[in-house]
Amino acid sequence: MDKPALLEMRGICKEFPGVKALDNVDLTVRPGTVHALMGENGAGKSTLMKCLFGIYHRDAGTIKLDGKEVDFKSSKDALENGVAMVHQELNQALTRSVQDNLWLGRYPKVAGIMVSESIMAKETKKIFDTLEVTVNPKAIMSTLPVSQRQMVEIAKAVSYNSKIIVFDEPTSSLTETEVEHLFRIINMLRDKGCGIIYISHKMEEILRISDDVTIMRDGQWVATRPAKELTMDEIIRLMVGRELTNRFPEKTNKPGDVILDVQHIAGKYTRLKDATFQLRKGEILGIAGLDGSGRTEVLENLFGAMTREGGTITLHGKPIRNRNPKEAIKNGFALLTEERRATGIFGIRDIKENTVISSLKDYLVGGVYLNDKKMKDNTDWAIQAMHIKTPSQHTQIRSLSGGNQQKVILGRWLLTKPEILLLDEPTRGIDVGAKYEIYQLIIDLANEGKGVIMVSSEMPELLGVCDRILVMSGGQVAGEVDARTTTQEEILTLAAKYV
Amino acid sequence: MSNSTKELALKTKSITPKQVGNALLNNALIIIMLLVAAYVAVTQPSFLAPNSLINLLSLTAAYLPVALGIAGCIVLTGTDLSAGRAVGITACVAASLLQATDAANKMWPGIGTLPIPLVILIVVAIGAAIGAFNGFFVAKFKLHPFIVTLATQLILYTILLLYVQQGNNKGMAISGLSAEYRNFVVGNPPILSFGSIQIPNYVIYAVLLTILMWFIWNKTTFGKNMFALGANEEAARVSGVNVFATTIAVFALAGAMYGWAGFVESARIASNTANTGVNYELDAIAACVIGGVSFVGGIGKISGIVIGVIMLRLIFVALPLVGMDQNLQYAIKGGIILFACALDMRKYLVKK
Amino acid sequence: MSNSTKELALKTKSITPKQVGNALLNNALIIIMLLVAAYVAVTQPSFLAPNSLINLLSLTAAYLPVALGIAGCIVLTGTDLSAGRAVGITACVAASLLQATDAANKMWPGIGTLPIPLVILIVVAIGAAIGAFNGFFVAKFKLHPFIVTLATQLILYTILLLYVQQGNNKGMAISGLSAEYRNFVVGNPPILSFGSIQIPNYVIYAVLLTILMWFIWNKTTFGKNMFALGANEEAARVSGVNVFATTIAVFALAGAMYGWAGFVESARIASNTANTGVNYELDAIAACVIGGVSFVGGIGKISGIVIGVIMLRLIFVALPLVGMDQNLQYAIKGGIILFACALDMRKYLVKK
Amino acid sequence: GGAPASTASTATSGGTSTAASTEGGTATATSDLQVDVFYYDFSDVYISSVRTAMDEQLKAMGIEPKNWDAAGSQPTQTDQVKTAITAGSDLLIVNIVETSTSDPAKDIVEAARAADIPVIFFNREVADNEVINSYEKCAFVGTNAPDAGHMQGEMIGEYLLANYDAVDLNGDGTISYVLFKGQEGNAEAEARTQYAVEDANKLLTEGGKPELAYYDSSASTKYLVDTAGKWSAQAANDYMVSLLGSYNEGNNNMVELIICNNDGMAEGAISALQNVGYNNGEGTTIIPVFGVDATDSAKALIKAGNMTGSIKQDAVGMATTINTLVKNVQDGADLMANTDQFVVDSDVDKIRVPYQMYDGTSEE
Ligand SMILES: Nc1ncnc2c1ncn2[C@@H]1O[C@H](COP(=O)(O)OP(=O)(O)OP(=O)(O)O)[C@@H](O)[C@H]1O
Ligand SMILES: Nc1ncnc2c1ncn2[C@@H]1O[C@H](COP(=O)(O)OP(=O)(O)OP(=O)(O)O)[C@@H](O)[C@H]1O
Ligand SMILES: [Mg+2]
Ligand SMILES: [Mg+2]
Repeated sequence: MDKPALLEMRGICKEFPGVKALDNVDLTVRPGTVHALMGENGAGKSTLMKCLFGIYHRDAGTIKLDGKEVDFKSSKDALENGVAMVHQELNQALTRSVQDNLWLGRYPKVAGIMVSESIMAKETKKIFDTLEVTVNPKAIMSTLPVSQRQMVEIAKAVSYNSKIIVFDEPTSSLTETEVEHLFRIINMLRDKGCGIIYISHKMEEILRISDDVTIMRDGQWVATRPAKELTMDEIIRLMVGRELTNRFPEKTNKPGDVILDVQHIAGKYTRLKDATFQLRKGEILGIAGLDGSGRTEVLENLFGAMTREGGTITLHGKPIRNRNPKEAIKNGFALLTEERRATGIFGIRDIKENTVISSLKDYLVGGVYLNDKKMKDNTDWAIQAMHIKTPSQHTQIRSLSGGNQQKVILGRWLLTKPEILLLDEPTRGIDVGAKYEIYQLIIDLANEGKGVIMVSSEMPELLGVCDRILVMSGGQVAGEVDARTTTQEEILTLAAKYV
Repeated sequence: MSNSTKELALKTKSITPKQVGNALLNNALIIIMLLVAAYVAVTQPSFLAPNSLINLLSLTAAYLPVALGIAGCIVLTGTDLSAGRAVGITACVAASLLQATDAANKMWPGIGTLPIPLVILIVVAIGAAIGAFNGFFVAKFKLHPFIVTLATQLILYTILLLYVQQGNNKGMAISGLSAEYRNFVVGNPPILSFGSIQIPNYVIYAVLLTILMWFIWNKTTFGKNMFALGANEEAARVSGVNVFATTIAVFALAGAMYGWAGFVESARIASNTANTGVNYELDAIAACVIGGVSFVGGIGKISGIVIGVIMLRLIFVALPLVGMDQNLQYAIKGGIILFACALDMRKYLVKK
Repeated sequence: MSNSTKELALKTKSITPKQVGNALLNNALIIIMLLVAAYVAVTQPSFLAPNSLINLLSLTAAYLPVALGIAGCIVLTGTDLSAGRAVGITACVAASLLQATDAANKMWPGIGTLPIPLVILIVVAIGAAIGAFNGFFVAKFKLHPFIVTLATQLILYTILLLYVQQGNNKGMAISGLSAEYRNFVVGNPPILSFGSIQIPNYVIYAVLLTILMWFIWNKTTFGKNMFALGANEEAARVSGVNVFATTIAVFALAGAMYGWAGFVESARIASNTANTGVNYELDAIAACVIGGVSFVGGIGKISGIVIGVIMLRLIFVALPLVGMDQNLQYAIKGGIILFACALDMRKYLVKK
Repeated sequence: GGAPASTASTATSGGTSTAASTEGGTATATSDLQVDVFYYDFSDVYISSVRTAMDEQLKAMGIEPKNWDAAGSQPTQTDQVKTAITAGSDLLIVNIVETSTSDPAKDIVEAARAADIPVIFFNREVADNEVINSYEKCAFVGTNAPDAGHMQGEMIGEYLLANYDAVDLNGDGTISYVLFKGQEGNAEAEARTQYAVEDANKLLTEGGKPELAYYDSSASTKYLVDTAGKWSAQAANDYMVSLLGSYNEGNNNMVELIICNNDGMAEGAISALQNVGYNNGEGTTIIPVFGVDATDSAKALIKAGNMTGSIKQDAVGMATTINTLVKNVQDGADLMANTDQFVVDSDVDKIRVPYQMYDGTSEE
């Protein structure tokens, strides 16, 4: 830590009603380094960055940029003073073009008021060329796949030529190749002398890319160390405040007979061309593949959330149709969706309502009237079983951290007593401690005789939890491997089969 | 003993001025309402006379059904501009089917006077059909309810204009209602009366309706689904809520309420023209938002709606009593809407 | 040669019936408009006479400014119910400041007749202030524009009722406008005329206004920010767009347009009462959504708005020409709104 | 004479205004009589002038009236009346919203009777005499609605007979006309619409001329109505503008006569005419436009020669007449005492304030 600090945050405090999100947190970023910010869900990482970026106003503390004290009142302030940020949640004007999004808030002008489309086009091309991004600048944002949108977002943050760039979980929707691409960009920025703050729950990434690591727990600063001096286990220990010997629980489930047989299902409006597979009782079937390979679509097709073009689904030897989620739920399916905020939570409703919504029929008395007591008890059960951190059942779910929200939704599905669980990125944005709990839960469920299909972009997770792994490529099943014997290389080769 | 004192001290201590302020603000509307009522009662003691209170109650009861219906649409982040015209149509239909046999200009001389329960069924069904039509377009084409109901309002107005020209009516008001009908709605004497204080029957019906709606909102699967849908449609869909059916049902239920409102208004006012019901939706929406049914969706309480309706009626009743210029009533209504909503939003605004 | 034929064949081949269908559907409204126009022209050849077309043009020009203004509010996923009353107030103010010095009941005898540019400035400023008020509440408290402008509408109505009672007016219609004023707005003779065909001045102004709005929407930072804001407020905020200022500016710009509309309407109709402008917003909103300005936010084109306004005026003008019952105009309007929106939504509906 | 309008209107009301104020003795002494006046719509121009006169006169009698605005809605008005009764009103003066049925009025009368409060209806007529007769403390003050139509018809007929060739622009021997109706189902609008044309036709036929011809011979109804029921200038203007697109001198089918149910619509129509060069005073072609109400702005147009005639509803006279009854209540006299100087129906307590024709030659 020889060079003077580029960014110095000291004693930052931030309180939300009922939550002390930040309690006297320090963070020092040196120029030309990548500083990883680690912590469990709800540790306060995003909040700290939002305080820096002017989205939240901190209650106390000082921020120094280049030795000068700053206090950004808005994002505009921050951007103009050399701080840029890739946000945890994608925030884009989807009805506008890529280039309109890229230059939003700082359109190049001629004659004081007119926006110059030509300068915009030229500059966009320049930026995309340097960053090797291959996206059509005139394309409407909503027509791009999520990963490309994320790359646009990254390009945008970089294009501000800021001294400090914050990446809040940038890789959660990127494929392996795009992650590599991102790392090249980050290395380039580092070489230019930028300070980079990098937030991620993916341990491998942290150790690969970061120079320093700051770890937070429960809104408090825990440690700042050079990355070289840290091991994965050490980070985890600091994050969760206790020893975690294994990242994956012991696999105890025993696959039994085939319960679900899926033959040649294809999507009507989506890219899923053909998926055929079987699922056994008590089995955990993983689905791997690159982004856009149609993994999500397999699950959503199966669940009736998308329209099927053809194919058959047989459950216990009986053909079923699952034309819509309601029917699927009746048939014993449950789907944990990929985008928590958009399709998972009911933000302004409380934990209780979020928990019981899919199992309402269980509380019906006489076919008309809902039993409140039973709903409360079941919610309590979910809170305890999932270790959900919440003041009460009556807290709005949106005030929980992402990981805790995820647990509520998992609880929602468990209450429907499903036979087949479809999990789409069940641990996206979830900290290691909680991840372990979720893995354990998945294995326990398999032990109870349920069939689990799990889509994940994290290869180690698939290898550590699943029995078999289905590999998707270009909307089709490219192959099927045994999780115990396969390697990452084999999966990657299959994933590239129909690209 | 010393223990409990300590606890008490602790409790007392823990109530900070900020908390008191918050509590005051959160209940500001009720407080204002009580203050207004108190002021009026002092300047005009007759305001507290039983008859005057019954009058306030009756007015509230009359305007409550539309508000209860429209609230569901607001919970779905929607609105319903067609409510007024739906009340108009159902009022005219109810009136035309329940004219006394000897009414001048009897619209449909052929039918005599239909049985009241049948007419209730008919108008509630008409209302529900109008609502279902709205709901269908909202659910099927994902159109904003504002625009769907704006269109429906126009269509209903044409139907209304044409309907009042049917039969023997020729665009006149449909009147000469049968005595049983007015008796059923208003009561002469009413079912409930205490000495000289008579409570119109429609007040009783409104209370029953409120209980029914409370039950539907809070104790049924449909109610829970409605709130989930209002909070996050996509999430509701994958959670197994039949979004299409629920949307239609919410609008249809609202429509059924308008149908009932039309049935009551028709007998209560006895003036049924193409103008009947016009702008009822605006008062109803105002009452809902004053009562905390929020346009952000997924939020609202039946008790809030009742308070909202009382509040509006109170303004309406009390202002002229204390000699306020009637021209000002619109501005005061507008001011209270703004104030109530701004206050309400404090709760939902994400603190920065 | 054979080469180009091949290419042609290829091209022809590549146009599938589905594509043709889609193209037809996407332009369905323009097609319907042309069909209606053609039908009217055949049944009533006079419809195509220059005078008749100028008339359609004039009516379009009269109703365009409000639509252009309100469209910005819709782009922000909002709406503006106060537009009509804002037109009413500005019309009355403009009229009262531009009465001929010898007008009977001259409202403000003291002021003579103010210079026209000053009055334009005043009414546009009043309109902008009303809009800014709306925008402030929307931006500051995150209230839904529907509810804010519902409240503003009520407040403005009170102001309007009080204003027409000021001075010597006593609630009468404000008329007796100075000749220069009417001349400026309508033209006698107008700036543009071809032989006996006279194009009212306000048509020219409307064209200029349309160009101005096109420029603002498409070529300025403000316009782009407005669309980004409508598409995703959070995205705009974190990209450094001043959401607060932009929201206020969009509503204020809308208000300025209402101010201009009031200025024109006042001279065009020449009789200004507390009822002037009422419900103008509904037609304007209808025109916008018919023209593809979508309630999902962030979507809309100036050309669409112009088409929407023409479409509505065409219904109004053409129906009586072909002997259709005027009562039907509402239903037809409603039907077109539903049809246009449902058609439009096809583009935004994500099929799964 | 060129006397100012305000004095003139007092004069035309036959000195009744002095009756009210002088008989009160100390006119400014406050009275604890609680008078509630219910107007059908504050935004109505004619009603505004009645309100102004009522307020002035009642204040002079020492009465602070409570004014209520029904904003064009009968339910609102019914609620207001019941509220005022529970608040201890001593006298109800009601400008009823609904005129095509007397049921709401009946409802109000019954409520008033139950509370033993006198009720005076005014301006908008309660058609059913039985309703007025059913309660001794009930009266109506207003015009005789058909009179406006009859007078308008007479005025039109006479004007046309005198100026036939000038009006018949295309010289085809018939006058083509358009009629703007204010509201469907409104008793006054119905009467005016019917009699204006019928009576004019009668005079024309007597004078040896053909009857009026509606401009669009194929139209099923011989009028254009403000479908929003607002009697608005804007509706008339839009109709007129769009009608002029197809019916004009160029096509030799110009509308040659315009009959309006009120002056607001007349002004809107005139504005549309003026915008295409008609009715701009001397030297321009004048299309005769007839209205009802004789509002100040219409009078100004008539004076300037841009409008041809209107039927005056005397707002001050109306107020004065009503207040004669108010005075009776104040003095504890019979409601209909001291009404000898008025035109009262023989079979019902309805006082008729006469309409007057108003044209360029009228005394001012
Ligand atoms: N707007 C808000 N209102 C109330 N509480 C909030 C708000 N934003 C965050 N919190 C709370 O602050 C704490 C920190 O949240 P934050 O989002 O910073 O966590 P994080 O470390 O980024 O977690 P994750 O890894 O899940 O993204 C959590 O307890 C969260 O519930
Ligand atoms: N309705 C649609 N219209 C057009 N393209 C679509 C549609 N839905 C999905 N796609 C595209 O199809 C591809 C497959 O999407 P899908 O979400 O199934 O990918 P995935 O393999 O599940 O990736 P992820 O890891 O992000 O979940 C993506 O490129 C996506 O953009
Ligand atoms: Mg975070
Ligand atoms: Mg002729």
